[in-house]
Amino acid sequence: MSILLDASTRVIVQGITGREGSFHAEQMLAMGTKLVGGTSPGKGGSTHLGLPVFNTAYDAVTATGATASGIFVPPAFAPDAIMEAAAAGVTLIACITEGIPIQDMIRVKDFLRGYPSARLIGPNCPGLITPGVAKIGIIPARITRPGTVGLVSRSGTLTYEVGSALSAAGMGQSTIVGIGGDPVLGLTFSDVIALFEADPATDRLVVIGEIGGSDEERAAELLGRGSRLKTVAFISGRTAPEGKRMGHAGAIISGNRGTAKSKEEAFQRAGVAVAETTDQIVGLLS
Amino acid sequence: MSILLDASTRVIVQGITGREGSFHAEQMLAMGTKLVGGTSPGKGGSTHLGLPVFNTAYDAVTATGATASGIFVPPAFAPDAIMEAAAAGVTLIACITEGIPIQDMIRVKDFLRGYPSARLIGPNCPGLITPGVAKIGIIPARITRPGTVGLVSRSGTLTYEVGSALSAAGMGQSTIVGIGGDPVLGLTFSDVIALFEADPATDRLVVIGEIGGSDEERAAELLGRGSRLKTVAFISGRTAPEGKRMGHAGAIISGNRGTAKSKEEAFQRAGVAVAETTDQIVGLLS
Amino acid sequence: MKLLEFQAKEVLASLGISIPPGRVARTPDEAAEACSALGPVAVKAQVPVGGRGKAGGIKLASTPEEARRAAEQIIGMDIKGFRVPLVYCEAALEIAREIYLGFTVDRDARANILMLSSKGGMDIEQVASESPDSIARLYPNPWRGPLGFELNALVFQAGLGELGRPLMAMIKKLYRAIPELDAVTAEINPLVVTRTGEIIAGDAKLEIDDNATWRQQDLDRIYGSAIEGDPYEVEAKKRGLTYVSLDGDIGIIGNGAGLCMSTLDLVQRAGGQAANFCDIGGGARAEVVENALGVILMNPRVKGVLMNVFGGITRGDEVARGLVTARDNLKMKLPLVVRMSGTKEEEGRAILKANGIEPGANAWEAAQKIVELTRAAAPRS
Amino acid sequence: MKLLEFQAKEVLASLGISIPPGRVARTPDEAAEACSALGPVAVKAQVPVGGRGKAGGIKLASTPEEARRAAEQIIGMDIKGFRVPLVYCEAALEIAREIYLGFTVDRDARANILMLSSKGGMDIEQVASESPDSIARLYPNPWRGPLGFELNALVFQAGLGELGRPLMAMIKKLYRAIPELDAVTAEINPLVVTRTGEIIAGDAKLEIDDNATWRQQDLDRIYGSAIEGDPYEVEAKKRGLTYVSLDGDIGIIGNGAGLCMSTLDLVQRAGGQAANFCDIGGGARAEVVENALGVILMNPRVKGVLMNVFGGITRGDEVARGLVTARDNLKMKLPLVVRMSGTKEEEGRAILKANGIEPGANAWEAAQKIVELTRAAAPRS
Repeated sequence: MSILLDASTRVIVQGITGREGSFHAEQMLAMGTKLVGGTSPGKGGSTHLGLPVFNTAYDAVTATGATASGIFVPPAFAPDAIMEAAAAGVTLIACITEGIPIQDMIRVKDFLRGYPSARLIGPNCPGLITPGVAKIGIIPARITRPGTVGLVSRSGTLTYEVGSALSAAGMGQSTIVGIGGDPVLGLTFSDVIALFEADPATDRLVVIGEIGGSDEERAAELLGRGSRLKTVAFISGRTAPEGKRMGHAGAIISGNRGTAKSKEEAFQRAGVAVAETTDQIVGLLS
Repeated sequence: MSILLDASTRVIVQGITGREGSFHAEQMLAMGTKLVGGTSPGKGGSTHLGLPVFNTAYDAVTATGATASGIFVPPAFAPDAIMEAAAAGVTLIACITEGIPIQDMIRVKDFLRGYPSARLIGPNCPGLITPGVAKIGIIPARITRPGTVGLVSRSGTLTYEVGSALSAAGMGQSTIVGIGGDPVLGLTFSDVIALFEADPATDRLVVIGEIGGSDEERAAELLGRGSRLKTVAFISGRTAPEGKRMGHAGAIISGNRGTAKSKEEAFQRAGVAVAETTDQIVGLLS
Repeated sequence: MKLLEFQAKEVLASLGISIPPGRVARTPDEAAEACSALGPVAVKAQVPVGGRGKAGGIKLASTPEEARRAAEQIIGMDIKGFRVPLVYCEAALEIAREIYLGFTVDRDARANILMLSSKGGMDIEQVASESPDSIARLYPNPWRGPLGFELNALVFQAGLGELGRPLMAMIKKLYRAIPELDAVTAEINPLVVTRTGEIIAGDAKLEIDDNATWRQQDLDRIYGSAIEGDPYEVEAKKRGLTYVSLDGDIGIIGNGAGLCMSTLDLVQRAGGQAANFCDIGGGARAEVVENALGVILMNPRVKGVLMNVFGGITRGDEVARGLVTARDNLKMKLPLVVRMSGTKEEEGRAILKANGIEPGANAWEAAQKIVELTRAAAPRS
Repeated sequence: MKLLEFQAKEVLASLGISIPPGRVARTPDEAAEACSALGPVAVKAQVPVGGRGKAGGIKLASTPEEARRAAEQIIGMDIKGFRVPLVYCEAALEIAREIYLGFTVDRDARANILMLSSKGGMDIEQVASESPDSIARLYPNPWRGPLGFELNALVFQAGLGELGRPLMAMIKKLYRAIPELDAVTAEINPLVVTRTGEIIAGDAKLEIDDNATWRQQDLDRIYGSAIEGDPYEVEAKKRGLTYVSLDGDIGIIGNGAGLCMSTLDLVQRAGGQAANFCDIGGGARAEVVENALGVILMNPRVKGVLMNVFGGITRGDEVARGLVTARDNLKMKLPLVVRMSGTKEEEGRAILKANGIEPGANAWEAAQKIVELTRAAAPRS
C-alpha cells in the first residue's frame, strides 16, 4: 500500500520530449510506473519512448485516462502547465520545475481553488515515489525499498540521503513525497502527514523540514493532536543567518519566525523525536 | 404575495446621500419600504432621512441586518458597489445606474459566481416594486396597484406606461421587475418568469421585451415548456435598423439575430399572446 | 464607437500588432502619391460598415495612375448609407494564407468570446453557419484573460498548431484591447500569413464601448469626432443627447429608450417613417427639451415632430411649459403633436392647447395624427 | 533582489507615487552639493537592511557643511555587516502624520497581504505584536488585484477614512509592483502626509523575486549589479551559481539546498564555521565544480573546503574527476575533504584518494575532519 500513487495510477509527463522530461520519463517507465503518454505542443500525434505524445493535457487525459501528471517544463511555462493539468481533470500533479516566480504560484494556487480534487506536489520538488511500484519525478528508485516508513521532505538531496540510509538499515518506505523548497507550495507537510495517517501500510514517519515559513510548526501541531505513527523529524538550516536565501527560495528566516529552533521545539512539544543530524534518524526510528 | 421583495425585506441604499439616492430613498420610504440605512464612504456615523449612514456595505449589513440593496452611484463606481453588496452578504441587489461599461459588468458577473445566493437586478433598470408594499428603485408607486399580474420588462418608461394602463384597468400587479436595458444583466426574463411561476399570488404575466440579444427567445422557450400563467408579450423596436444602438446599450440588432420578428415569433410558437402596441396589452390579458 | 479600418489599425499597431504600411488619402491625388511611395496598393473605402468589398469599395492599383482612378471612383460613393469620405491606400501583401481572429461580446453568455478560424477573409457569420466546427472558441475569464494553455488548445483546435507561438502572442496582444481599451469587438479578418511567414493584420474592426468613453478619453478625443459620419449624430453627441438618425420624415422625442422605440413602431404602423429620435430621459427640463428639439429640426427632411412622454417623476405641466418655450425660441413652424400621460397630464395638456399645440389622447392616436399632418404639410420627396 | 532606498524610490516614482526630491552622494562633497541644491536634507545610509536609523545611519543636515560632516560619518560605516557605500540626501519633509503601507507575501496563506496602519514610521513587526488591531489587512485576489470596495473598507478599518480617495489611489499604484514587477515586498514606511496634505513616500523597501529575473530584465540590468554589496555574491551571480556568503572560514560545496544547509549545520556542530556555500545542483559536471570551487576560494578567509555530494543521477566517479581537474586548474593548496555517497561512490572515492584528496566516511566525520584540518592549518584570526 501507499499514498497518492500506486501500480494502477495512469501517469502522463508534461514536457515529455524535453531533455529532462525525456530522461526522467524513461526512469519512471524503468521502475514500472504506468506511464501512458505525454504532452509537447506541436508534437501531437507522434510517439516518444513508445508512448503517444499530445498537443494538450486535455487531449492526453481524454485519450489515455490519465489521472496523474509529472511536469518537466521550464519555469516560464510550468505555472500554465499546472493549471492546464488541473483543468484537464488531472488529480495528482507533481511539478518538478525549479525557479517559478512566486507571484505565478500565488495565481496558480488561486486557480486551483476551482479544482478542489486536484492535488499539487511542488513545485521545485523531486516528486514522489512508491518504492518498487511507481514514481513521478526524479527520486532515484535505487535508494528506495518497499516498506512501511512514510517520508516527507522539503529537500531533494536530503531526501535521497535519508531514503538511502533507511533502505540500508532495512527500513523500507511506503511512499516518499518531496513537497518542494519553494515558499508557495501545493501539498504541505500537514496534508501529506494526514494521508500517511490514513494509510494502513504506513506505521512510521520521517519529516525532513528546513528553515522558513511555519509549515513544520503546523505539522507538529497536527501530530501533537494525536498520531498513530512513530515519527522522527529533522530540520536543516540551524546555522542559517536571518534574511539570507539559503539556496531554496523558501528557506529564509524572517525575524524570529521560521527558525530551526522554533520548528524543533514545536516537534518536541508534540512528542516527536528530533534528529540533530541526518545520521541519527535511523536510530531514532528503530 | 409577491416575488423577491415584501414588507419584511430589510433594504439599504448604496449612495444614499447622493442626489438620486436621496430622492428615491425618500420615495421608497414614503410607500412603506423597510429601508433601514444606507452607505456613503466618509459619512459613516451620520444620519440621513432619519436613517443611519455607513462607510461600507459590510458595516451597513452587519448593523441593520439588511438583505437587499438599491444602488444609486455613478457608473464609475457602480460595478464596485454591486460586488461590495454581494461580498457583504446582500442577496437582492438592484442596480439603477445607467452607463456602466460592458467589460465591467462582465467582470462583475464573474465575481458574482462566487456569491450564488446574490441576485442582481439591472443595471440600467428602474428596479422592482411590490405594489402597496415596498420598492427598490425608481418605479413610481402611483402607477401601480396591488394585484395578481406579474410584470417584467427591459424598459423603464414602457414599464410605467404599461403598469399605469394595467392599474387603470383594475389589473393590479403582484410585483413589477425592470430587468434593465443593458446587454449584460443580472436576472434575465427567464429567471424572473420562473419566480413568478412559483408565486401563488401571481396568475397572469406581462413580458415587455425589446430588440437585441435572445433573452426573449429563451423566455418564450421556457413558457412554451408549460406555464400556469396567462401571458402577454410585447416587443419594442420592430422598426429599428440593423446595427444601430437604439438608446439602450442592449438594443442593437446584429445580423438576423435579436430582431423583434424573431422574438415575437418565438412567443407565438410558445402559445403566448403578442401585443402589437402597448395599448393592446390590457385587452389581451383580460 | 466604431473605428474606421485605418484608425483600428493605428490602435492595433499601438498594441504591438503588425500592420501593412498604408496612407490615408482624401483626394485622388493623395491616393496617387500614396501609391508612388508604397508601391502596389489596395485602395480601400473607409466606412464603419462591413461588406465594402462586395459594394466595390476596394480596388487594387499597381500604378499611381490606377490608384488615382480607384480613389476617384471610391471617394464619395455610397456604401450602405455611408458616403465614403476618404480611402486608405495600403501596400499589397504577399498572402500565403488567411486566418480569422476576433474577440466580441457574447451577450447570451454574458462574456467575451474569442474566435479563431483557419477560414479567414470570409464573413464569420457565414463561416459559422456553413461550417461551425471550423471556428475554435474560447470564453476567457474576464479577470484572468486568456491563459497560455487555453490559447494553445484553441490554436490546435483551429488546426493552426504550426503557427502556435506567434499566433498566441498575437492573440494576447489583441486581447489587450478588451480590458485596456474597453473594446466590445476587436477583429482581424483576414489575419494574413505572408509568403515570408510574417503574421499581419489584413483588415481590422474595432468597436469601443460607448459607455466607457469617460475612461477612454484618448481614444474618444482622437477618433470620437473624427468619423465623418452623420453630422446630426455628431452634433447630438456634442450636446450630450441620446440621438439616432433614421431615414423618414418625422422627428420623435420621447423619454426612455423603450418608449422611443415603441413610438417609432407606432409611427410606422400609422404609415409614417421616423427621421430620427431623441431620448430626453428622466427629468426633461426646459433646456433639455429645447436642445433635443433643436437637433431633431437640424435635419431638413423633418416635416413634423411627435413627442411622447410618460410622466413618472417628470411632471406633465413642466414638460409642457418647456416645450412651449423651446418651440418659441426655435421659431418652429412645423406640425407638433404631443402625447403625454402620467403625473399632471391634465395640466400639461391644458398648457399645450392654450399654446396651440395638439395633444394626442393616446400614443396610437398621436402617431396617426402626426403622420396625417406631415402628409398634409408636404408630399414626401 | 533587495533594492536600496533610493533605487526603490526611483521605481515607485515610475509607478506614479510621489517621492521627495533627493540625490545620491558617494562623497562628502557630493552630499554638501546636494544640500546646497535641495535645502535642509536627511542624509541616509543606503544599505539593504532595516534599522539603519538606530544604527546612526540617518542624520539631518540644515547646511551643506552639516551634510558634508554627516556623509563623512555615514559613508563607510558598518550597518549589520554592510559597509555603507553611499548616502541618499533627501529634502526634509514637513510631516503632519506617518502611515504604514506595505505589500508582502504571507507564505502561510500562500497569498499576498496588504497591510495599512495609522502607526507609521515604526517597525511593523513591533506594531503587529504590540497592537495587532491597529493594522488593517487585506488579501487581494491575485488575478483581480485589490478591488475598490476592499480598499475602501481597509482604509476605514485603519482609521484613515478621511484620506480615502488619495490613499486608495496610492495603494493601487503600489500594488502594481506585485504583478508588474514581481515584487515580493513593496513597503512604504513611513508614508508621510505633509502639512500641506500631500501623500509622499518617506522611506521605501522593494524586493524583487529572484526567480523572476528572466522577466524583470530591466530591473535586473539597472539594479541587479548596482548594489555594492558582497563582491563574491556579485561574482557568483555573474557565473550563474547559487552562492551564499557567511562569516566563518570553511568553504562548502554541496548538491541541493537542503544538503548544503545540513552540511553547514554539521560544520558548526563540529566546532567550525562556514565562510560560504555553493549549491552545484544536479548533474555537477566538471566545469560547474571548477566554477563553484573558484568562487568559494575567492574569499581569502577560506582556510579549507568541504564538499558534500549525494549521487542520485550524478555519478560519484564523474564528480571526483571534475573535482580533481578543478583543484589542479585552480592550483588549490588548502585542505579539501570530500564526502560522497550514492551512485558509484566507491569508484569516486578511489579516484579522490589516488589524487591526494581525503574522502570522509560520512557527512559528520567529514565535517569533523575539515574543522580539524583548518584549525591545524592556521589559527583563526
